[in-house]
Order: sequence, then C-alpha cells, then structure tokens
Amino acid sequence: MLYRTVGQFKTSYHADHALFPVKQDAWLLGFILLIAFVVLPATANEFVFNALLIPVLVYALAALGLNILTGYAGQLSLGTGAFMGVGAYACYKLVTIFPELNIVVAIALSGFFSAAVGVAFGLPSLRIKGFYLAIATLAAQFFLVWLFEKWAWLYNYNSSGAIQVPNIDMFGLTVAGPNAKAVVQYYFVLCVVCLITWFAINITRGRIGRIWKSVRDMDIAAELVGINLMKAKLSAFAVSSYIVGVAGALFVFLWRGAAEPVLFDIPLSFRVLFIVIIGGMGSILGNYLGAVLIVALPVLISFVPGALGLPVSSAMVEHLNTMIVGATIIGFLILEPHGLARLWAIIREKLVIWPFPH
Amino acid sequence: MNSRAEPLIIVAPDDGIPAGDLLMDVKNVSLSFGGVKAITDISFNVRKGEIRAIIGPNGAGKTSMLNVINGFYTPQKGTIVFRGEERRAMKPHHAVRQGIARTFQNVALFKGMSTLDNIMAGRSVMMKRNLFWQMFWHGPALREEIEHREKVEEIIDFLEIQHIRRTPVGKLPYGLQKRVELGRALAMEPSLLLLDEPMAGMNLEEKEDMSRFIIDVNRQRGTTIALIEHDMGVVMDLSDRVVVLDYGKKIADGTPDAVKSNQNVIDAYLGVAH
Amino acid sequence: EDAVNVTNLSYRTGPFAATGTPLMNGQRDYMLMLNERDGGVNGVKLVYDECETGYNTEKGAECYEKTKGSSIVTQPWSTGITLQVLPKSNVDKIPILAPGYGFSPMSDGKVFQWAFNPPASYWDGASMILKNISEGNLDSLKGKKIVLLHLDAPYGKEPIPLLQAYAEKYGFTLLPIPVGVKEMQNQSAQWLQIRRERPDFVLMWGWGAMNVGAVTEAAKTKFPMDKFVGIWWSGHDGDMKSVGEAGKGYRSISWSLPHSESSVMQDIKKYVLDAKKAEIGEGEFDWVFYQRGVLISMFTVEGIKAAQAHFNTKVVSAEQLRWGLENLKLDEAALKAIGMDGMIAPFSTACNNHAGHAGGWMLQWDGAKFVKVSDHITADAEMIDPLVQTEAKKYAEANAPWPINEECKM
Amino acid sequence: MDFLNSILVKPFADMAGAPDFLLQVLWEGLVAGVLYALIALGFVLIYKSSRIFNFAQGIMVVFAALTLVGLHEKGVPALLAVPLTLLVMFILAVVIERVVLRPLVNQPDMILFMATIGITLFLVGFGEIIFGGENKVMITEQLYIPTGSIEFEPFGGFVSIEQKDVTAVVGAILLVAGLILFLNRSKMGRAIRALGDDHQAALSVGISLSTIWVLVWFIAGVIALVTGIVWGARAGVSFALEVIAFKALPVLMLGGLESVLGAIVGGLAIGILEKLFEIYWGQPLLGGNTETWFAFVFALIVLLFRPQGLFGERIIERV
Amino acid sequence: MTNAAPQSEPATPILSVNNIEVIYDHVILVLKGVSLTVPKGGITALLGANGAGKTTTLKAISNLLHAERGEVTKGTIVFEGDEIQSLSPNQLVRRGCIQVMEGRHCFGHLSVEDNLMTGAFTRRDGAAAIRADLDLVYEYFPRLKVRRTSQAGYTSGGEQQITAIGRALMSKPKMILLDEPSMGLAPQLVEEIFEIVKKLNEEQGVSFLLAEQNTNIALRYAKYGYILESGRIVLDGEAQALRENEDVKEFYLGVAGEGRKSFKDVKHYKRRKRWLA
Ligand SMILES: Nc1ncnc2c1ncn2[C@@H]1O[C@H](COP(=O)(O)OP(=O)(O)OP(=O)(O)O)[C@@H](O)[C@H]1O
Ligand SMILES: Nc1ncnc2c1ncn2[C@@H]1O[C@H](COP(=O)(O)OP(=O)(O)OP(=O)(O)O)[C@@H](O)[C@H]1O
Ligand SMILES: [Mg+2]
Ligand SMILES: [Mg+2]
Repeated sequence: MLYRTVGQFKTSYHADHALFPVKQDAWLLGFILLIAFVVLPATANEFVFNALLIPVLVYALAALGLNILTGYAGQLSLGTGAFMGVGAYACYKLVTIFPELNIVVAIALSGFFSAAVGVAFGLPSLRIKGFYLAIATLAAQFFLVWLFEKWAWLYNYNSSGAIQVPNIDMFGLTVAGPNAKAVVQYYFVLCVVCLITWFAINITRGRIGRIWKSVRDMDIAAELVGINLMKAKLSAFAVSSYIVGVAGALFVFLWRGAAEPVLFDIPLSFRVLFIVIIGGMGSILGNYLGAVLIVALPVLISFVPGALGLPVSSAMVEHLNTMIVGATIIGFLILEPHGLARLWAIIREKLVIWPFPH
Repeated sequence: MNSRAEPLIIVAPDDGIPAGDLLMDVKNVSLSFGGVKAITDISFNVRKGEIRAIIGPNGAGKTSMLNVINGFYTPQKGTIVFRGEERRAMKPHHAVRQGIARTFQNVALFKGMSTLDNIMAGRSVMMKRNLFWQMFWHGPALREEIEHREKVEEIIDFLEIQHIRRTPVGKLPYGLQKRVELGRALAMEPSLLLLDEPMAGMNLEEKEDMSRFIIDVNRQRGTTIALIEHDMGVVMDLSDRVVVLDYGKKIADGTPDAVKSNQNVIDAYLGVAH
Repeated sequence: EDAVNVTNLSYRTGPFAATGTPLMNGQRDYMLMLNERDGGVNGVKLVYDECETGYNTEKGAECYEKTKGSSIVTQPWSTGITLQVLPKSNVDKIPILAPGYGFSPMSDGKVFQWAFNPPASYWDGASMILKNISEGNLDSLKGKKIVLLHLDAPYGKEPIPLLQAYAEKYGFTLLPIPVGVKEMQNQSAQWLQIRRERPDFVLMWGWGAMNVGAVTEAAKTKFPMDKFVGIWWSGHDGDMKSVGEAGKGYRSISWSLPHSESSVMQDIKKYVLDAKKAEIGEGEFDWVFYQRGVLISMFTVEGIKAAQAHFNTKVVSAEQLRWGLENLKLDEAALKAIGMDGMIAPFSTACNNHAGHAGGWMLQWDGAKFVKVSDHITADAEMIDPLVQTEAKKYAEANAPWPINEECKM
Repeated sequence: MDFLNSILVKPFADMAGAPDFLLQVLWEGLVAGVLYALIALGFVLIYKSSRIFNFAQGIMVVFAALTLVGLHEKGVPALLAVPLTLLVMFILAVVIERVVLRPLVNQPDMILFMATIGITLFLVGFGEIIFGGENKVMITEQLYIPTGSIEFEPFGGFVSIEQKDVTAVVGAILLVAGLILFLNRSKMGRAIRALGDDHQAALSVGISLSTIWVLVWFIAGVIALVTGIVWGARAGVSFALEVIAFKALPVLMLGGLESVLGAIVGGLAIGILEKLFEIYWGQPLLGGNTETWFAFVFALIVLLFRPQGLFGERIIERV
Repeated sequence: MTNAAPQSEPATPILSVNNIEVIYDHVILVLKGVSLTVPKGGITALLGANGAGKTTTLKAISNLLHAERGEVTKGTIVFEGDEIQSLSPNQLVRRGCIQVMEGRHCFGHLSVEDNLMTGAFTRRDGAAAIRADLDLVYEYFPRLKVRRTSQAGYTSGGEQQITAIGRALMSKPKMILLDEPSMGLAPQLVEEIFEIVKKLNEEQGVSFLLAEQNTNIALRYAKYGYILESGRIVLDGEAQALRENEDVKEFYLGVAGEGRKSFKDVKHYKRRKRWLA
C-alpha cells in the first residue's frame, strides 16, 4: 500500500484546509519541485531548455489560464492565442516605452491589459452560452490578430512588422533577449509559474472557485442560490485572461524572443485547448500533464526514427507526428475523457486500496 | 423560535389574519407561455412559521408558481408581497438576498462538485473576501472559510450526510442528492424555503427521514416552508395548510382535512379518497 | 571521412508544402550530385539534412535549436522564422542563409553580420519590377496607380516602405491590398477592389495558394495579365499549372532562370535522378523552383569552397562559412566552371553587402511554362541603399546592445 | 463630420454611383455565402445528430477533393472516380464511428469536439502521406461542370457571372432542400433529431447510434465532396483549403447550430454582408482584410439578440 | 399490440439475470452478484433503497451501462433463452425488451408526438399499425394528446414522465423494464399507470420488471418481488409473502403493528433491518 491514507486524521478545519491533506501528495510535490529546481537545470542542455522545459512551463501556464475559464467556470474559449498576444504586445510596449521598468513588473502589468480585453470579450457570455459563446472568443481571436497586423504603433512602426525582444537585465543577469542564457530564463519562468499556480490553487478552492464551478455545473441553479452570474463570469474572464496574458508575455519575452502576429493565431489557441482537455478540465495538475504530452511528446517522437536508425525523411516524420498526435488525443479521450488528471486520480485511488482490486 | 404556538385550523383562504403574521402574499398572479396558460389568476398567502403545501395534478402549474415566487419567471399579471415588499419581477439572486431559498424538482445540484462544496456554494452570498485575499488563502480568507465551514458542518451533521462530504454529488444516489440540495438551501439561512417534490423517487424510509428533516427545520429553525409533493400521506401529515391547483387555477385552499374531503380535489387530483 | 553538416529547415508539409517541396528537392539534389560526382567539396562530404517546420515559426525555432550545434548554416525558409533566429545568430555564431527572402535590410552586412540574402532582396525585386513595367523610364509612372496585392503578414509587407519611397519620388499612387492567410483561396473582395480602383499595374507578394487564387481571380475579372507581375515566389510552375491557359501572360520577376540543358542540371539528372538516388515529381525537373533550389545550395557550397581556400582547411566551421558567404565571387567564369552559366546573374558579396544585388529577369507564363521575356534587370542602388541603412540602424537600436561589424570599412 | 460622412454617406453614394459594380459585389457575396453554407451544412448535420461540433469537416472537404482528383490522376475516369470517392467517404464514416464515436458515446460536448480535432490532425498527416502536399487541379471539365462566364451589361457597366458558380448555387439549393425534407419527414430524420437531445434515451428506445452516425457522417462526407468540388474548381485543391473550415463557424452560429435552413441563410447573409463591408467600409477606412473577422463580429452582435442564432433551437431553460 | 394470448405458465422465464457484477469507472463495484428472473407474462418488482443498484441492474439488462462507463464484469443475462450481454440496445429493442429510463429523459427539442414516434423506430410493421398504437397511447394518456405539439422540454415533470412511458409502449415490446414510473406523478396518475401495466400484462402478455420506490403500489401489482440492498439481493418472494414480512412492512410499507404511522411522528432513531444483522 504505497498510498496509504488510512490513519491520516484531521482534527481541525485548519488542517483539513491545508494544501495537501494527504501526506504522500506533499512528498510527491516536494520531489517534483526538487527535480524542477535542481535536477533538471543541472542536467539539461540548451536544446532541452528551449524545446522542452520552457515551452512546457509556458504552455502549462497558458493552459492554467484557459482552464480557469473553461474547466472551472465552464465558459468555452477559443481565443486564448489572441489573449496571449495582448499580453505579449502589452509587455513589448511597456518595455519599449519605459525601458527602466523591471521586467517582472512589466510582465505582471501586461496581464492587466489582457484581463481588460478578456472582460470586454467576456461580456457576451452573459447572454450567450456553450458553443455559441465560442463565437465571441473567436471574434476576439480574429479581430485581435488582425489588429496586431494593422496597428503599426503596437510594433513601433518597425519595417519587419514583428516584435523583437531586446536584451533585458535584472540584477545583473540578462533574462530576456538574444543574450539571455536558457537556464536563467528557465528559472525565471519556473518561479513565475510556481507563484501563479499557487495563487490559482488558492483561488479555485475558495469561495470564488466554488462560484465558478457552480456556474459551470448549472448556471440557472447558481443564479437561484444567489450567485451573481455577471460577476462570476466576468471575474473568470478577468482572472483567466490575466494568467493567459502573463503566459503570452513569457511566451515571447522568455522563450521565443520575437513574434509576428500569426504566431497568436488560432492554432495557438487550439494547442492550449488541447492541453486543457487532455490534461483535464477543472484540474490544476492536468495543465502540466497535458503540456508535457502535447508539447514535449512531438519533440521526443521526432527523435525516434533517428535514434532507431530508420531511414525516414523529416517530412515523413512530421506527417507521422501529426498523425500520432491526433491519434494520441483520441486515444486519451477514449481512455479517460476527463483527462490525465483524472487518470492520475484513478491510479491514486487504486494505490490507496492496493493490492485489492476494489 | 417556535411560532406554531397555537394550532392553525383555517378553512377559508382569506380570513383576516393580521398582516404582520403574513410572510408572503401572492396576489392574482397569471403566467402564460405563448399559448399555454400555466397559472391563471391565483392568490394565496403564506404565514410565518407554517408549512404550506401546494398540490395538484401534473402540469397544474405548481413548479411555475415556485418559479414566480423566486423570480425565475416574471408573471404577466399580479404581484407578490414578501415581508411587506411588493414586487412583480426580480432577479433570482435578489430573492436569495431577501431570504427565499429553494430546491428543485429535477435535482439541480452542481454535479462536478463535492457535497461540501455544494453546500458551501449556498453560502457564497454571505462570504465577502475578495480575490486578493483568496489568492493568498492564509489570513482573512481562511478565517472566513473556516467560519462558514463550521456552519456547513452543522448542516451536514443535521442531515446526516457526513460520509459523503467529499463525494462528487453527480455520483450520489438520487435520494442523497435531494438531501444535499436541501442542505444547500438551508445553508442560505432562508426565511422562506421552497421545496419542489422533495420526496419524489424516495422509498419509505427515506421519506421518513426527509419528513423529519423538514419538520426539524420548521420547528427548530423556525423556517417557513412551502412544499410541493405528490405523496398525499406526506402532505397531509406535514402541512398546516394546503392549496390545490388544477390546470393553472386554484380549486381549493385550507387545512389538509378540509382539502382531502373536497370533491373538486378528489375529482381533479386524488382519484380515490384517501 | 571528412564531412560538413548542412541542415535545411524545410517545409514539405503544411499549407505551403506545394511551393516548398520543389525548392527543397532542388537543394537536396545538388548536394547529392556533388557527393556522387566529386565526393563532396574538395573531398569533404556534404551531409544534407532536413528538419521539417511546416512553415510554422514555432517548429522553426525548435529546429533551429536542434540543429544549431551540428549544422554550419541555418536556412530558416520563412520570414517569421528568420526574424526569430536573426538575433540569436549573433550569439550562437551561425550564419543565416535566406536567399531572396527574409528581411530586406539584412543586406547591410555591417549590422547583420550573420545574415545573408543573396542574390537579391525583396527591395531589389520591387525595384526591378518597377523598372521593368516602366520600361526603364520610371518617370513614366507619374500619375499611374499601382496596387500591391500582398499576403497580410511580414513577408507581404516587406516591399511597402521601398515602394512608398518610389511612389513619392515618381508621383504614382501605391495601393497595398492585403490578403489574409485564411482568405488566400477566396480573393473576390480584393479583386473587386482592384476592379473598382482600375489600377495600371498589380504587383503581387503572394505565397502558396494565394498565387493560384490571385491569378484565377485576375482572369475572372478580366484584368489584363500583362499588367500583373509577381515577385519571384509568385512564379511557381506548380501554381500556374492549376491555372493553365487562363494565366497566360502573367509575369514574375526572378533572380534565377531555369536551364535544364546546363551542365549542372544534366549532371543532377545523371548522378541523382537517373541513378534513382532521389525522386521528384513529373516535370518538376524543369521547374523554376526546382532549379532555384539547386542555385540556393550552390551558394552554400561556394561559401564552403571560399572558406576552405581562405582558412586553408577542409572541414569548415560555421564561423568560417560566414566568411565564405561574405566573400562569394560568382563571376561569369566561376559560374561557367560550376556549370551554371545562364542560370543566375554574376554577383559577389562583401562585408557590407550580404545580398549581392545580382538582379534578374522577367519570366512570363505561356500557358505551360515560364519563359524569359526581358533582358537582365538590376535594382536601383541609390533608392535602396539609404533605406537599408536607416532600417538596419533602427533595428540595431531597438535591439541594443547589437554588435556592429566595425572592421568593415567599405 | 468628415468621419461620419465617410462612414454613413460615402459608402452608399459609392453604391448608387456604380450599380453594376454593386451587383457584382452582391453576386460575389452570394457565391461566397453559398460556399460557406456548404461547409456549414456538414457541421449542422453532425451537430444535430450527436451534438458533436465537428471540426473535421474542413479536412473532410480536402480529403474528399484530393481523393477524387487523386483517383483521376491514377487513371480512373472521372465519372467512376466520384462513386469511388463516395465509397472512400463511407469507409471513413464507418471507421470514425467505430474508432472514435462509439467509445465516446454520451460524453460531454467538449470532449467530442476535441476528438474531432484529433481526427483532423490524423487526417492531415495521413492525407499528406498519401496525396503529397502539392496543389492539384480540380477535374471540373471531366465532371461536365460548365466553365466560362456569362456577362451582362446592366446600367451601362458590366457584370460577369461564372457558370461554375451558378452550378454551385443550384447544387447547394438542391442539397439544402433535400436535407430539410430528409430531416423533417423521414423516420431517420426524427431519430437524428432525437439523438441530438439525449444519447442515452435514444439508445433506450432502440435507436441505433452506429447506423445513424455512419449515415450522418457519410452524408457529411457527401457534402464535403460537393464542397470540395466547387471550392476546388475555384482555388485548386490542396491542404490550404482546410482553413476554409473557419469560415463556416460564424455562419453556423448565426444560422443556429442545428438548423439546415440557418446554414444557408446564415451563409448568404454573411457572404454578402462581409463583402459589402469589406468593399465599402473595410478597404477605404480600415486598411482592408476585414473579412478575417467581420463575420465573427457580425454573428456575435446578432447572437446578443438571439442567443441561439437565427434559426437555432431555443435553448431550453427550465427548473 | 396484437399477441393477445396471455401466458398461462408463468414458470418459463423471459428474462433471467445470473449473478452479475457491475463496475463503474473501472473501480466502483456496484452490483455484487445479483440474480433474478422474470417469468414470461409476469410482473416482477425490484425494490430497494436509493443507491441500492436498481437502476444499475436495469441498465445492465438493457445494455445502457456502456454509455456511463460501467460494465458487467461477471455473470450472464438471458432473454428468451439467449445471452444478451453482447447485444446492442437497438438489437434488444428489436427483440422486444425496452427500458423506460429513470428521470424522464425526453427529447427536449422534439414535440411530444415526435417523442412518442421515436419509440417506433425499430418497428417494421407499417405506418398504419404505428398510428393505431399512437392513438392507443393517447387514449391511455389524454394529457399527452393535449400537449402533443409542445416541445417536450417545456412540459411539466409529470408530463415528461408519461411521455417516456408512452414512448416505450410505441415499440410494442414483449418486456418492459420500468424504472420508477411513479416518480413525481400525481396519485391519480400513478394508479392509472399501474392499471395500464396490469392491462398490458393481462391482455397482451407483456412482462414487466419494475424498479420502484413506491413499494406499496408495486407490491400490489407485482406477482413477485426482489429486495436489493447495496448491490445484493437480500430478500425475495411472492408479492403476497413480501407484503406480510414484518421488515418489509416496517421499512417499506410504513405499517408497523398498529397500522400506518404518521410522517410527523417519525422519531430520530437508528433502526436496523433484520436481514442486515
Ligand atoms: N418555460 C416554459 N415554457 C413553456 N411552457 C411551460 C414552461 N414552464 C412550464 N410550462 C408549462 O406550464 C404548465 C405547468 O407546468 P409546471 O411545471 O408548473 O407543472 P407542475 O404543476 O409542476 O407539474 P408536475 O407535477 O408534473 O411537476 C405545463 O403544462 C408546462 O408545460
Ligand atoms: N455512472 C456512475 N458512475 C459511478 N457510480 C455510479 C454511476 N451510476 C450509479 N453509480 C453508483 O451506483 C450505485 C447504485 O446506483 P443506482 O442508480 O443503480 O441506484 P438505484 O437503486 O437505482 O437508486 P435510486 O433509487 O436513487 O434510483 C450508487 O451508489 C451510485 O452512486
Ligand atoms: Mg413540477
Ligand atoms: Mg434508480
């Protein structure tokens, strides 16, 4: 019985409200953090940082944002990419207008811009529901990307039409721009992601999280128990878009280094949505599991033929990769429609009663 | 707080009770959907502290009546006076603030949430800490959470659902879901509790339990209750007064015994005399 | 055995695969041919590899990370990926080779030490087109209206600053009309606008399915085909084949000329295709894009040769290749020696000139293939150079600290 | 005032000034609208029968068109290639039902939506392996679709109408009429509508999910083929065609997700309005290319007044 | 509905469930070896508290578990002599076994009449016969005739319930699995429905397996009864015998020694059923 919960009694509500009521979970988390903060940085090379670790973190953060909206508050959004774009462009403008601004502050502020835009496009959710609501977010998606292309002020009228991250220092270390070291960027992203995750856990398990979930599960009933739907939905849009905006700023500033508008187009939104659904809607952990699967798996798959010495062309690898990703999505949905997080929960449950089958 | 000191045996619907004792007065309410007349010109009142039953055949407009009372439907005609305030339309969440809570005919729980969370959700209106405090959890937000959690645990104890505290309600059997729903309504600390078929789909044992809960809520907490139920045994035993609807019209109003022997009611609803 | 690794960030998948595939095939086959025929370059085997991007910037950046350790050159193959890797090349010290694409100011080698866009930049292309449609007399454009039909993306917007400068100087009206990536196949709004505006000329910066869509619509609205000119990426046989007869008369500027009888092409045929070392589509061998791919690989190979000679080594490093690409000397004789005479105009690069400004020719679609219909055209240096310098400077300032090649005194 | 003038007066003056041009704009809008509606139809059918928001409709269009052209390239005569392509679409429907839908019966909408995105990715990879990435030419003439154009000269100007566009419009109208009849008059049609409401209840009364789903996906495949032929005739056949799926989304929302009539009305409305907006407002005032978002914003505004779209089923809210 | 001959030997089972075990979500074991039989032409009641597994048993029979991520992991189910675990619900309905699901489950966007017509999906005997049965259903439930054009989603709870029952009748079944037919119905209507059950049973030989909470009425109409508790059959017997069982009397019928007790007088005490001892 690896996962013995028997005998862990709570004697106060305080203890029951701890982050991890089950001891094993706390240990597991400690172990994962140890790996993330110590083991990985010590062993990874630049490729691993740039193609696996940082993207997984950034995407997981974006998925966390979307998950709050879709998984917790039940409002389908297909506009995540554009909201990431708002965060990124806001950060770019802040950094270029106020070059002295600390990058952490700039990133934190840029979230507010996307939160504001998110709330504006969230307003229709008061009347429109389900897939129909997706139209509102799609309107945001297409309109904003068009705006990024058309509004030259956003990219400082430069002739490339793209934004380019300058070198930015913090405490004497270059954290963003071409001169930044991947390991520094990794730590930066990791810290931001951990902090926001902690906030998100707190919000989702408290009053506001409950309100969101009620709206998701049955909005009529939520209204009839006294929840103000407008506040509930808009706060979900705000918090979600804030996190997504921050993820967008990290996406460009701490990872990509440059961005053109198409980067924020619908494929990005879909990618984040994949992560949320494969990971598990309404789960924080799921975002990480989903990001690992959707972001890291294709990268790893593309190494397989080479490693096995198979004479497969890179185009073929890519075709196969697309097929495999598609099949994986379907496969996981069939295996567990509620996502990897639920799969983990079931495994955990089995471990609790192990070695008995039921 | 037992307001049922004197027995209430009133047959006539309007018998000049002092207004102070009235909790709610429904006046000439009519409601229709397109061509369907769900409610036609119905008036009745609810007194403080009583258990008021609404019965009638299927499709009579009982649920619609509750929906009008808590603001989910806006009647085309008529008004509702609740605690001295007169109104026709309102937003459901205002009804909650005024002290009206309800349960639903088809269980309307938050299926993905645990029992505890469902009942806690009933207290959202009373919780105040904003996003900032929530973010950090420790401190004021946690204190508030625990304070309300204590209240909720009282309700859980009262309804004897401790063992399913952490179970997602979607997985619970129907009877327990109904109980959780009652818990959620109680968490709102209402002065008027509307119950829509609280015992449908329950076996005897569970009906007995439910009856006990309803009576205890009424007696111990002094909550006024309006209830819809098709089990005549329950209606007759629990309620103080009964109003009978038939295809949108009121056909009788009075004590259970009076209603039971009313020929109109027997024809329209009971079938055989009980 | 000595070898150098040359990895190409290819795109044989995705929405632009149709245009990418022949270009990639051409590049691959030239290297294969050299390996077969000569055993590589001066005894060093060329290891040609591809990393598939699907024209997707994110995949591109990933490929860059993956290959930068091994490959001595990066060929990003999309303006988006180019912009992405451009600042990193300074740090990673890998030359970017973006022949005929990328960011036009890259031709300023002092600022963009690691980036190369030979033999001509988009601004060269724009200048060449204007020269041709005005029949050499730019003043004749006065009062005319010219539409730029372009993909609504950085690539499509590239020529705008230069064309605007021209419009101001020569008094014609420039009207850019964007085509969204999702509207590529459905350009009726754009062509209605063209019908309304009645421009004298339509220039096109199109890509992939946009080219087919545009030529089809032009035929439909009866826009005179000979007034419709595309940049070199809008002159693809594969695209035009699906338009067929209707596209007759459409022209495209090109810095390369297909010449299937040239000795290099014949060698490719002999050593690669006939020997079944690689497969290409039917008729593809004669296509502009396939043969352009061959030329592109030639730039790398000539860069390697120059570096080998200069540094007196066999296996050149990325940094050495940078020097090689900066010192390409492709005069008539050199081209003849490698069997490519008549396929590209002679040019050379220098530390301040990473484009070479070779110029090109106008090609016209005759219903079945592209044929050369002009003499050699060169770009207007005095229009382009100032713009290159200001834009390059602006870029360097926005991305400070940005290293400038101060040694270059040219 | 100048500003108001350019928004409120000038566009209309332009319209009145060149009525032949306006006619052309309207016709182009109409044709585009019909083409959007065709894609939307496939969506509607599947949504109606299973509440699946079938994102794969776009790739099915590409797949059908490529199969047709690919078969023809392999030497199969055009008129034989059509039934063969239909056979392929049928097999596809069977496989999708078996492998994807059946195991996911009764799952939430989002999950099924996601699964169709999975299908899309799979088909993209699979299709590219089989057909390659290059642009192919639709075999318009071999299918006896008239080409060439008809020209009018009203108001002293000229309006040109492509014959293949006329074919597309007529074809779409027939398809819609047929579908409406099928859905409202046949037993299968009723079962399809029932299935959309409640999978489990439908199962319990003996409605065979597999049969209906295969049928519906097959019809969607037929629609995809028709769409592929008409779009392909306009713009060539390649994977780039896949993005047109996005154009169907606002049409769907505007018309109502489960309404066949809505798809055609929504398609026409959006096709025409977006063209008018782009030509008379977008290009002169906003730098053009507004077609990327206009349809979405327009649909959004309409939804604010009718949350279920113009012809969608009322969203039932009862407690 | 023409096979009018009532079955004379109730001993031959039309349905038998042998020792089945059901697991949801791969982990939740709900039925722990349930066996029961329904004789041809019989009415069998399945009684038990909430969550006992009645619905699960019925769904296991009609093969609807799959859609809820549940599966039968042990045991067999035999309908008219054939094992049916691997049949699809559609095949089962064709063979004449249909379930009326608990909790209404109407097709909300279809009209009441269309709802009824979906019940005839598997029928092959022509429009006239179907029409006749539709009229029959309207005769049973006149309220449905009044509301026939309304969208079912907007009808009242009770109306939905009778729509669901009527819909099942439209398939002309040999056997109906009826899950809580009385839930939410007015007393008069409950009686009516059970009368219809009786009529169908007697006149057309339709067999019934009904899961009911309303033990009183169920045992009045059923011939045999099973009592299910936490996934196990704890008691079974002739309806008459069950009605006289002390425990059944106390816990399910609400009549203790001195007659029916009032809901008002329910005391708060932990009772114990003897079979759990
Ligand atoms: N939103 C609505 N739209 C249309 N008709 C409605 C709506 N709500 C209720 N009705 C109709 O009004 C009538 C009364 O319905 P209501 O739900 O109030 O009945 P009820 O008395 O609660 O019946 P039951 O006991 O069966 O629950 C019914 O005929 C129903 O169809
Ligand atoms: N889909 C499901 N997933 C997991 N557990 C389930 C599921 N459906 C039912 N259960 C569990 O199975 C048990 C039996 O449920 P079932 O619905 O069969 O009871 P029942 O006897 O019909 O009760 P009721 O009288 O309330 O209808 C319950 O404990 C329930 O929680
Ligand atoms: Mg009701
Ligand atoms: Mg049940």
